[in-house]
Amino acid sequence: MAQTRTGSNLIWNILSYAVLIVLALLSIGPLLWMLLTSFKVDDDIVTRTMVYFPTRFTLENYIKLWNQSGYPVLVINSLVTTTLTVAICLFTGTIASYAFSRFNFPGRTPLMLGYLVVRMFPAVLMIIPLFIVMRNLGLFDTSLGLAVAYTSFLLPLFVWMLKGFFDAAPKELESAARIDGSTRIGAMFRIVIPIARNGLVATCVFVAIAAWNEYLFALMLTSSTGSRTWPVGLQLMVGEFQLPWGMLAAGGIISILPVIVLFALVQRVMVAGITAGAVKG
Amino acid sequence: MATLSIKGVRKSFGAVEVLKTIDIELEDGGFLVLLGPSGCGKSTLLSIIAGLEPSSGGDVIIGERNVNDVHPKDRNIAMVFQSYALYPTMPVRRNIGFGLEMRKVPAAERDAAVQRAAELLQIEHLLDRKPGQLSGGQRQRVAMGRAIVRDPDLFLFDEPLSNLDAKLRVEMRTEIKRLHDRLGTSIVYVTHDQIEAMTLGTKVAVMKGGVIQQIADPQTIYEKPANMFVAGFIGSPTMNFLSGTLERSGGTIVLRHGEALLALPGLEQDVGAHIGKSVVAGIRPETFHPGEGQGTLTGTVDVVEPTGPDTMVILSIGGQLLTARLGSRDRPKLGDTMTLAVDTAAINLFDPDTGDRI
Amino acid sequence: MSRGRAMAALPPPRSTWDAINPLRLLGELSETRYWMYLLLLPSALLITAIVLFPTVYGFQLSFTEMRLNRPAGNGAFVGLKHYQRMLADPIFWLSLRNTAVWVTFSIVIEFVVGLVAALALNRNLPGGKILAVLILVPYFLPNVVAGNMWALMLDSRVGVINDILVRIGLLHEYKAWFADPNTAMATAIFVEAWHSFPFFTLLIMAGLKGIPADLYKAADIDGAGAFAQLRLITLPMLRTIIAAAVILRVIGLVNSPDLLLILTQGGPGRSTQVLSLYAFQNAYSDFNFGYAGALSVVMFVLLMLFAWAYIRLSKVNQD
Amino acid sequence: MTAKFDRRSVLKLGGGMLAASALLPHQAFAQQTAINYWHTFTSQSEAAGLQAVLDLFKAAHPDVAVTPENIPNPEFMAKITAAVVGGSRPNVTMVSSERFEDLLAMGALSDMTDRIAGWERRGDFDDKRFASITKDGKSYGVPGFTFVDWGYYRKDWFDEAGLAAPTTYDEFRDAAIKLTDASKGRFGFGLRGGPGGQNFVVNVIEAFGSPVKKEDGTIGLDRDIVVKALDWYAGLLVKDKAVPPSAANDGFQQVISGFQTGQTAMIWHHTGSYQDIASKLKPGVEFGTFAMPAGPATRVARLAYAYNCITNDENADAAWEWIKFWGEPDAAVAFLEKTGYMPASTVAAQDQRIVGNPMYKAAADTLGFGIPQPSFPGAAGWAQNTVLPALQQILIGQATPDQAADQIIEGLAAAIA
Repeated sequence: MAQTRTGSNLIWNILSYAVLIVLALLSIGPLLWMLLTSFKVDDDIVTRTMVYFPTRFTLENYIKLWNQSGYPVLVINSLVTTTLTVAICLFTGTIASYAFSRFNFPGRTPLMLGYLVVRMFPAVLMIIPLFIVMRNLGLFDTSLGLAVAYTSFLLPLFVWMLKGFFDAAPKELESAARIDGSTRIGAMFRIVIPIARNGLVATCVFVAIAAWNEYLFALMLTSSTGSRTWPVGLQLMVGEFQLPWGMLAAGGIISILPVIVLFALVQRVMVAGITAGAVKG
Repeated sequence: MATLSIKGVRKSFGAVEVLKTIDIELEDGGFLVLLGPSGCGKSTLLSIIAGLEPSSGGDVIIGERNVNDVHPKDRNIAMVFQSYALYPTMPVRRNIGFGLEMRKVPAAERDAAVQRAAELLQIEHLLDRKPGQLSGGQRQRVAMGRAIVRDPDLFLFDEPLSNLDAKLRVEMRTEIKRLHDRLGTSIVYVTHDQIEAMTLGTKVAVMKGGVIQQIADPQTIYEKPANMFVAGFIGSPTMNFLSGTLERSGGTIVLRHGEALLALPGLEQDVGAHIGKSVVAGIRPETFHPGEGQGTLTGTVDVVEPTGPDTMVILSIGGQLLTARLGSRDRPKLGDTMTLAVDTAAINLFDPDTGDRI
Repeated sequence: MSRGRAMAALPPPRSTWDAINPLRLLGELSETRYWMYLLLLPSALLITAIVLFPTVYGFQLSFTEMRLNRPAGNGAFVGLKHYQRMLADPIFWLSLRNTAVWVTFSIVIEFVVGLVAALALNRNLPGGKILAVLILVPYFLPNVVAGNMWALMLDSRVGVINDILVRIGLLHEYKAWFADPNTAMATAIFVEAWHSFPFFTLLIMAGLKGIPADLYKAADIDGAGAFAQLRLITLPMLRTIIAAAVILRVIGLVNSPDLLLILTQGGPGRSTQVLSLYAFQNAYSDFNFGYAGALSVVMFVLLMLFAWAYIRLSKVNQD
Repeated sequence: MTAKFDRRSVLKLGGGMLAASALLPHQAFAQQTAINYWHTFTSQSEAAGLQAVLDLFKAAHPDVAVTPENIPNPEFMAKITAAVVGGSRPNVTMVSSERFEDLLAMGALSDMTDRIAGWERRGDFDDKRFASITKDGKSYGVPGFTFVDWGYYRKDWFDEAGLAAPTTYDEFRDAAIKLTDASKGRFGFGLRGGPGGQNFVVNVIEAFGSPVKKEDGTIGLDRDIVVKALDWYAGLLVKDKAVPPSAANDGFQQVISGFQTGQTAMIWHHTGSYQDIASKLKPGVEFGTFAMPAGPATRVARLAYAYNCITNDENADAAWEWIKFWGEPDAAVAFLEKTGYMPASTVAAQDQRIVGNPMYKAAADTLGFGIPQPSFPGAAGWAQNTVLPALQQILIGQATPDQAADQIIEGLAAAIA
């Protein structure tokens, strides 16, 4: 019995490795190709016989990108928008999620479902009314306005994800803190939120990545370079009358760099957070 | 230190009434145990005393102060939870001192108090660890340290020992008793473990279905249970219930159970009104003795369970099974007919319709 | 609950500063029984302000004549006209069918691959952490980048995928994946699945950590094989998390035209035309906002029905 | 629900729900008048051209500050629609002729007739240049530059095969068939069946004899002619096999790279791609340019103008200064030097650098006989969402030319209904 267990375990381990390696290659392969492409001159990209490795290694694509696209401004705009989005979600979403997790009150379930339903109306048609709302609030073409618009579909995600992490923190801790001299709000900030911090980080990363990558709203709700974000700037390079494959690849690589750096930084916390939360429904 | 009075406290969740008019008085320095099966409302009552949940009616008075509208933080109570509820992000020192920190006690004073509490509980060496690095017993001590450091009017314990293994549980039980003796603070202690109730409490309230069945000192609870529920809940093995009819035979009162007759001399209860009616006799297993006496019961040996110091013998008498706790040397064979004497003075009689003690 | 504390019953402030100290007041407020509603207020207000008007506006549009390039008849209430037109519109039905194909296959592939990856990663093999990061990377790419990257790699002239497939003998010559109706949708689904399967991996990994190991031990003793364990333990235990992931992804797939806009724009010959794309085209190149509104409402209703039916059938609400 | 749903009531509704504060994002400086300019320039050469014009303008008009904002071409209509509905219009917008009718209908454009009539450089422009920005006698913009349709061909291959650049559809088809050599992976014509290919379909239909918009202003198509035109055009792939099989998804990038890499012998585009082609192939040796060949009924080569239009009543005078400036020969030539886009001004188009370059001869010729695209509200949407899918369906074998013609005609009827 013991031997067959070990035997079948070995087979499963080998299978797992096979699956993981194939998937990892599939996931990373296109990125490597993009990286290679970004170092190629145009003649190595648009060619009749495939050139795998650049015949002439060049940084020209990156330099052109830097000069032409206004990359620094766009990235700063993206950072501001992403930060604002996360900040709004953190402030309004954390306490809402806490309320859903901690209290059983009339209307709780319908309200939670309501938060989900607001994600369902197609973005295509929300854009023009949102445009009007933003303009009337004086938020059109501002990073704050864009962040507020992102909140409309990222806040529900934030609340739902975070609730799982709050659920995982025992309710007795707040009781203890309240008896020890905290108010409810004190117990929330001193005790529960610190415990759920890994989950909070994980959730924020999700929201940050979504905000960083968003395209449609960013395109429609900004017009000047003063608040335009990086994905819009990137798409702009795909003009109708040019062939910027090399620059596009360079742009793609640059656009995921911050995301990968962020992910690498918080990866441990994030995985720990996700696993600790175990996201109970 | 303070007295605690609970006057007419009720609690309902929607249509469900979980506490029905609870009245309790606890003297200063007393140790009240709320005992009952799960779902009896004992933890809810504790939460109401703590102020963690609002009551639906009635008053909670700690000392001279009606605390109905006082927040938990201002009631000057301390509580130990079943899961210990240690703050996982703080080291032990800060965990213990947290209540003082919240009350803005100066740091030096706070440290001294934490040190004293730690010494008392022998956990000085753990002060800089995080709760995650502690064993169950150590966590329990930290939780108690957090409670005593505050020098509150009232301690609340919510099943504090139920997560410990058997040996530690006994050890900590003794520890709690010692603490109570030394500090003299009033305690309300929730448990479903009758041994904890009996060993710790100066006063035990047995609860069921949101109602206090009996509130008395442990001895009274054990010897004179107010009803069959209390009688059956307290004691291990549980009390035997032998149903039968009360008859007067000569000068003595006897209980007839089918063919079997049990004479009941020296009965404390006044049973005059129940002659000729059916009653239930509550007989504790340890009141049986081998051999002859004033009242005896004879039956067939059904099961024999040696436990070490004792031997549990289950007798079948007229189809009803009774457990007797006999000495370790008394080992009858299965199927033997056995006659046991009963200490009839210790027998309680209950009304089978209401379950109350006659 | 009749005895919740009112502000009037608060203990008197100890000093003048205490009376106005916002932190103290907030603390007192947190002890009232309306606290949870106060906690929900900011997010509810925000969502209402940002979402309510657009949604109401969208519904209203769907019953209104609103063609921006025909200002004459605009604003008139036309009842169910747009919905009636939809019934007779072959492109709508085609888009609906394509949407069903697009969503179903994408979800199934993403779920299966995501589940397999999560199960494999959950074995905690040496090196698994690095593999996990590599596998999760596609999810972090913007649609704009992912779409253009695959467009380059799948290009029928300069695409590396074609070159590799020809070199290993799977293809005879370079193939124009998006020019053949038989492969256009399949290829688009492949790109979509590549981009989004890590979403499932991530959530399922989280869920797997929550399943007690004892369950598997018990199943081992009972003689249940790997697939029986998957069917009888893993999937049922993950029911809630899978439901959440599936619903969120379906919303994304139905509502967002991004990727198809970059890869195919619905072509060739409408073989990848989906509802979101159709609504987008109706609104922003035909300027028929009324009809686009009606299409959006239909998508919204379909999503609601789907979510409702899914929750019912998977019984997640019974937990 | 009786609310009128025009633009104003939409605004009122929005304003009613929320406190209205309609401020433009860009406020004027103390001395300068600030205007913003929406355009769809993207490539480096276009950006450089725009910058050159901006620099000249800045020197000439220090009192006006122009903020250019580039809008991705595919999303341009969505953005301008949102801006108009939302009431946040740019001061000046670059409007291509195919978009004129839609923008006019939605009320995006201001009447510029009087300003144009009083303009000292009005005489530099041929009347025809204003035709596709004029409706009911009112003009709404000034042409900034011209997209001239033409073709590129592999001169080396043509010479080898003893062929000359085609001047008619028949010659064109013959050359395409002759130069196709499947064994070399070589095709005669890089047909644009993907995004942006719709306009060439309309061109072929008109060249076969069925104008979309007749001279009397009526809109409609002759089914038989449409069928014939589609049969011929799509037949280049499905019958003659002279087109790469990827045609149905070939947009600009694919078509150009196909020509650059020697996959195709001819392509159709406009002068804007000249620099891209010349960067890979040798002008006059490896490739040449040709004017769009004549169809059986007529010769259709498009002259599409990029107009600059006033789209906001605020600061309209400053906007007019900026728009006029594009008509200055200095500006037009500076722009041409960077981009290769033909000037709209007749005076500027006589420049020696254009007339003297043989590669531009085809374009210069086309300026003479070229015609604007058919323009009516809904034209762009119909071409993109009906004509193109119909063509694709023939290319991929899902429809016959007859079925496709029916789709196109029905779609047209629905678009103008």
